Amino acid sequence: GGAKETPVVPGGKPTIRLLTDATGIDDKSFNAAAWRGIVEFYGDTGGNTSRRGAFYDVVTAQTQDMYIPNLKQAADEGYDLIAVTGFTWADSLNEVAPLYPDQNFMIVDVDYVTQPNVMNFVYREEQGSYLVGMVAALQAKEDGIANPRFGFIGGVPGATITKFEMGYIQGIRSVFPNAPIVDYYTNDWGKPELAKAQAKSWYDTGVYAVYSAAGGSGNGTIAQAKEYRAQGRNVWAIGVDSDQYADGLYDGTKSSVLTSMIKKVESSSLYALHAVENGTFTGTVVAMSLADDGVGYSAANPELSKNVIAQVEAAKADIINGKITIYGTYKEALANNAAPAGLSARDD
Amino acid sequence: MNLFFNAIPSILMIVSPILIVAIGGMICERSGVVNIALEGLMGLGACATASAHVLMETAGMGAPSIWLALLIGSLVGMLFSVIHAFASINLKANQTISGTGINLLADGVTIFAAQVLFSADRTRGFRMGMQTDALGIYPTVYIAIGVVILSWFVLYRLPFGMHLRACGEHPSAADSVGINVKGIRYFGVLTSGFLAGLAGGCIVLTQTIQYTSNTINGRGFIALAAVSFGRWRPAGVAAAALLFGVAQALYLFTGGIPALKALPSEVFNIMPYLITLIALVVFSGKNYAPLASGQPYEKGAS
Amino acid sequence: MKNRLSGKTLSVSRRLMDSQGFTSLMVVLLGFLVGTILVALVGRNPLNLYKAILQALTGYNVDNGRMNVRYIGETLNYSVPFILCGFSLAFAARTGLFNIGGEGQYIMGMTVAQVIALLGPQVPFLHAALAIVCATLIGALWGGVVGLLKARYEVSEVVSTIMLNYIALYLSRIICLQLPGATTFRTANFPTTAVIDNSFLQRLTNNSLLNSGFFLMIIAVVLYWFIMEKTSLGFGLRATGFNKEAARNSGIPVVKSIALSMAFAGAFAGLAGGIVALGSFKYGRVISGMDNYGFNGIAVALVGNNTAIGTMLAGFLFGMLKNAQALMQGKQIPKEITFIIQGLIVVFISLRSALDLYRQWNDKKRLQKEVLAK
Amino acid sequence: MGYAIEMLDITKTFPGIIANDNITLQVKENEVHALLGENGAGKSTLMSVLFGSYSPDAGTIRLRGDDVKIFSPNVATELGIGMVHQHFKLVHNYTVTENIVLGMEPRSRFGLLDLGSARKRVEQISEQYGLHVDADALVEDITVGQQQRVEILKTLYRNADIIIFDEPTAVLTPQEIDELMDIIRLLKKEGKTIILITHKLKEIKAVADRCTVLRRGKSINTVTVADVSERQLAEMMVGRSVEFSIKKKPLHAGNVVLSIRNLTVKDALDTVKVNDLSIDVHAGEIVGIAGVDGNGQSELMYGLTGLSPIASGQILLDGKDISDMTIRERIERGLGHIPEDRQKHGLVGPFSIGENITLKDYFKGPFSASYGILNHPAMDERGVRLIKEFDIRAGQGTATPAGSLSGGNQQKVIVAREIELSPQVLLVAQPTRGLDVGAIEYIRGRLIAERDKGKAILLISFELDEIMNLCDTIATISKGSIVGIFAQGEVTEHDIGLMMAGTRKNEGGVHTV
Ligand SMILES: Nc1ncnc2c1ncn2[C@@H]1O[C@H](COP(=O)(O)OP(=O)(O)OP(=O)(O)O)[C@@H](O)[C@H]1O
Ligand SMILES: Nc1ncnc2c1ncn2[C@@H]1O[C@H](COP(=O)(O)OP(=O)(O)OP(=O)(O)O)[C@@H](O)[C@H]1O
Ligand SMILES: [Mg+2]
Ligand SMILES: [Mg+2]
Repeated sequence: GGAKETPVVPGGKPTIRLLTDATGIDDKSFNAAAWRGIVEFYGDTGGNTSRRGAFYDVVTAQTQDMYIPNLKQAADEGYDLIAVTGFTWADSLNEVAPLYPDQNFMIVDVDYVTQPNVMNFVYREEQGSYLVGMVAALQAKEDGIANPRFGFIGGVPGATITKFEMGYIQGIRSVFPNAPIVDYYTNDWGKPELAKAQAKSWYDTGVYAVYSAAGGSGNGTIAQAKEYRAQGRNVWAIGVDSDQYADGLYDGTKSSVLTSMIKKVESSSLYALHAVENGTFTGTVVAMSLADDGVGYSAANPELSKNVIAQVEAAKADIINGKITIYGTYKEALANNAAPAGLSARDD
Repeated sequence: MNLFFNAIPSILMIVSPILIVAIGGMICERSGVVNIALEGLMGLGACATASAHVLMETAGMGAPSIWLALLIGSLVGMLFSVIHAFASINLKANQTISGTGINLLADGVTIFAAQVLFSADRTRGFRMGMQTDALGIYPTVYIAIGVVILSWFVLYRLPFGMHLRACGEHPSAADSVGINVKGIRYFGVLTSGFLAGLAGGCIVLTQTIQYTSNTINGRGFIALAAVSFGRWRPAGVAAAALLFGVAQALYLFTGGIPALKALPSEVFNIMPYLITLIALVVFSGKNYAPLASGQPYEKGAS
Repeated sequence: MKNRLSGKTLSVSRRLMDSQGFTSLMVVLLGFLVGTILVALVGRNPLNLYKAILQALTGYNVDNGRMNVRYIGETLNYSVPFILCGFSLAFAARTGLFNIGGEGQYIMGMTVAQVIALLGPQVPFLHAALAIVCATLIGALWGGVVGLLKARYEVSEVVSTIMLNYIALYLSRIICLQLPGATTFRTANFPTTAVIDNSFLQRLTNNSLLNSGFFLMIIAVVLYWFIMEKTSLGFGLRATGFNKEAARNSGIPVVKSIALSMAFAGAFAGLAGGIVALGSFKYGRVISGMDNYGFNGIAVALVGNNTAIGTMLAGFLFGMLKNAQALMQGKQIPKEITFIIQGLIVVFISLRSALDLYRQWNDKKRLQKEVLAK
Repeated sequence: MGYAIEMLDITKTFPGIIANDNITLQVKENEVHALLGENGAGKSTLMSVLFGSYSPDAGTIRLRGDDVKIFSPNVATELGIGMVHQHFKLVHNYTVTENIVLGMEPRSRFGLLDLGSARKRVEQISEQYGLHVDADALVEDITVGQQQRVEILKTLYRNADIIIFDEPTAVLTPQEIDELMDIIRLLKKEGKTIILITHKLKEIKAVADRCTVLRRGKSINTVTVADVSERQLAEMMVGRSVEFSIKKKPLHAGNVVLSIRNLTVKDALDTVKVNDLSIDVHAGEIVGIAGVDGNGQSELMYGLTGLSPIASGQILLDGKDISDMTIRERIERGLGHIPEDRQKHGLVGPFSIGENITLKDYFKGPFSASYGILNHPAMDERGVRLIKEFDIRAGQGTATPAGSLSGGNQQKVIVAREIELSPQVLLVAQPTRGLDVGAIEYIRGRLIAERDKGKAILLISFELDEIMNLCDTIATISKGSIVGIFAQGEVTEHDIGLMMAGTRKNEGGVHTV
């Protein structure tokens, strides 16, 4: 096994191939983040990827039936580490990893590829989402809004997205225990027009902030928030995965993205690469939480009040030290009265 | 009902680009050339518009940037439609072939261009797209209405329009009275390219913040359906596009109904397509397609 | 092609020009040429493009001199749905219909194959066979509806297939979400009786995904050729395609022909869906986007000129490019290049008609010379 | 008087064919000049050269003594040359007015279409030349004869003083032909120069002053019509002596094989086209249906063959009602059909002759073995045999695509197919439309041979000549009903013409509520 065909490791750094789904490394989500971590590891930057090809590269699979062949191909070509992102890869990886026992693999967002040569990374998105929910709620309070409403837009429903929604709701409810919350799933990662129409309709009916975890569809929410803020209306979008402050910019430093739930997938690639480099790579599950700085929120928006940030930082500490429990599934959240009934979230 | 009225601006936002490109497709077919490349041309226009807008906005150009970008997008759409025009008018090729080719090509070319311009698979996000007026309506809506009225005016009130329609029905009749069939068909195809580019630009500027490979997402094909469903007439096409838009936004004003909430949410995604299909069957009957549409024109006597 | 110069010996170049196969080949080469230039223009080494293609075709890796037949297997496996979806367009095209609905038919085939795989009787061989048959049948139904709407209500097949593609996508989600063990992106694993992997082919191709679907595809190619060219059914369908009115007047049941032809078309795409579902995956997928095999089938059939052999070769080309695409990216060639090459090839197919025009012009010139010389 | 048009040494080639070989045609000012020739003689090509649709390979054109280069129809139009094409160049869903002004529309001040003044102008011209048509009617709703008037009006609207008519009478009824002759005379009186292409000698005798005869791309002669007989003209045209009258054995009618009872057929718009029509056809008999185009003849055929559903009534074939049967079942029961529109209903263009000849029984007998597998050799065998038997001229034998055949040969393929099936009843519509003398002779002969074999034939033709000569029984149709049935010889062409003319006032069938 272990078709190490090109053990040329110039400069002693390990080599890595990132495999992505059809959206590629510019998805602004985990692929982009994983890529960022890789690039950073070699001292390159997004604009200058001079070591690409020599140390690291990426292959995008157009369809899901390319997953297994792409994994095998990468193993053939001999990289020190092969990285995949997202639960859609889990089955393929589970099948391929045992065929190449000497090959190191890592996967993000999954904790059940229990092979000795696969490092699993899972993120506690509900924690980061809790913080951004709280940011939104506190900012609303700060703005003197008596009974603010909040919205959540998801892409295709599923357990992962539900973690985002539940954390967000609990964050809001920690400030306004009875805040009305609405949600909507576009059922499609690429329909920004639906997200935009929904966000507009919500903003028009008094929703203060809309958090979207909907891939490309989320762009619609940001676009709508930009327009309304430019018109002087006090509504916000909340970004996801990476800091979307810049995406929300509409005038100078003014951004319609109040904050973003940041999921640092780059830390996974960095973590795994360092492990390979130091010879400590093992097949484990690595949980990335607030404590590990794996998730977080962005305070980039200058309109965010210091006061809000201070309170959120306090909550962050409480989450880390376990004083605050956050439920990641709708079932649990409902059972603990932490989320309202009638939402579209799904736990599977 | 109130919900419905609130949703009108969103519906119009969704409908406008579809309507603009559908009118383009209609004019093209009326001149005798079927253009299934609308989808790809929209993508090219959208990508060009987004890129131009980002670059000009960054360069400090103010509000005119949007309009200039829109024009650039339209021109790019038109430019690529020349391929289709040349293949189907000069080479008398099967019109579905070059159309399909452009659709495939657009997938590659747009992302490739984004790679070259922004080193990414998508264009950089722009700061501000189009903004609504006091009524909450986007300029694209007025553009769309303008395009519909203008197309009606040109087709039915100008001698040129009469020539154009004749080329789609009976090109050799048109030829025999000295009408330049090739020229008019070029006009038809290039107009559809221009309008497809414009529609693509309208989509990026009103519905999102950048161009991605997913931005058009089948709307060029929906426009093709609207042309046929609208019976190749401006008002009909407008009605068809509107119906589709309303069905798309159905969730917004019926989503609150508890009985409907029990349904799988995918039902709402299916609605626009199902309603259009049913409407097509219900309003079926005579075939209203221009007689010569889709057939290359061979000059000849007899 | 009308050849009014009978009796004269034709030059070799002229004979080549007359051959559809040759022009297709030239068009493909032209597409690659432009693609190569583009690669060079963005500062990458075009040689890598061809290294990737060579490896996808032969399994030979130029860089390290190793051979791995698995790549051939993957190329063949990717080709299967391309070819079958190509037939979906081609079959309809031969009856005068433009079937953009391959994608929807493919999705429905995939969906039903998954349903049967998870709920059907777990009898070896029969289980998988049933799933494949049902996938083919639902494809036939999904296409046949289009034919019926067209024949009975004059609903343009272009429009109805577009609608049915999207309906299929979301319907598939609704259905698959009800299947055992369904999460939002997958179902439970298939029982082993349902999958169609083939240990012989796997051994032969060093464990590629190539599966029994390959044989089904070969059968489909033969069937397509046989039905079209050799049976009275195909005769009636082709007659309908060329001249619906004359076919009707001759007693050929045109409504039935159109519905039947769309059903056959759908069956091919449905089969593709079934093969991909049971051959390339061990669990059911709850899809949230399209695989685009159906759409690409349009291009495949156009390049293959709707013939059995042509479509098969074009499908191999697309399968090869798909496999090469992954190899290329490892060599820093942008993946968009393959889309651009595919698009260019299809655009250049129009050059076939340019050749016809040239031929006519050439004949005319020659004849004029002959006439004026007299 | 000088020449209005001189075409000198015109040569025009098409791939493989010299359509015009050094032809010279000189047309005097204000004469009616006929251009006579068999199909493919090069008449249309020559006129297309004159009208600027084709450019000649060699030769010059002079207009009233001056050399002109006519490189497009626009130039021809500007020079005052107009052409009424063999196949009308009319946009079906445009009104009469729109069609007439198309390309030269009157415009209002802002460049808008001014259909109001267009209409006035059209009405004024039609008044002046007595060419009455409803200016607001859609072209698809008017009769063929009226459509031809629209074509003539188009040339007049463009101020043509030289008007070319390409086979104008091929599609007209006898009355319409007479009217056209009157129109031509009137045009001549108004000072126009007319070039008239035709195969029909009678027409030349009726209106033409001089006549140029073309044969196989060459001009044979130009004669003054008054000086030659029809027979002489015909011989010049075909290059041999011709037989005019048809020889036919006396009628031996058998049982009624086809009985049409109270048949009503509606068109797609639910208009009654065939109205309660009844007629019988006996074995060994040819029944002809004479009538003005548009009185339900086509729909009668569609109803009988099954191309259209029938609204009510019965069609009895050998006593069995076939009106609910599919087209194929009717064919199986012995119903043959030579359709009016041979391109549309008769042939599959890209299919070979062999395939076209088995189009109705390919799924049976020797052509398809069990399990529906085609037997190409059997098809080819039949093709070869019938090509020989019916003297079909085809470059690549049985493999020749039917679409590449000439009109006459296409018709022979259809006739061969139908006769080969040996149906009890043969429905025949316009069997010789647009064919040349030789082909006409041949096809009429075959029909009579079938009759003599005891087949029942129902013939529809707009050419009274054909009806009078071929048919044992003649029926006249009007507004979808039979208005009179006579035995051959009982009536004169004139009587039938009148009967048909009597129905001319409101054409287009009866509208239901
Ligand atoms: N566009 C063309 N391309 C090739 N050959 C042509 C074309 N048009 C005419 N021909 C050839 O030229 C010959 C002369 O044709 P033309 O149409 O002038 O004959 P015609 O005398 O008008 O016959 P008809 O009585 O059938 O109208 C025909 O036999 C035909 O073979
Ligand atoms: N546009 C064209 N292109 C190529 N060939 C043509 C064209 N038009 C006519 N022809 C050829 O001209 C030949 C004669 O055609 P046409 O219809 O004029 O027959 P015809 O000479 O009138 O014969 P017939 O007397 O049997 O009616 C055919 O073989 C046909 O292939
Ligand atoms: Mg002819
Ligand atoms: Mg002619």
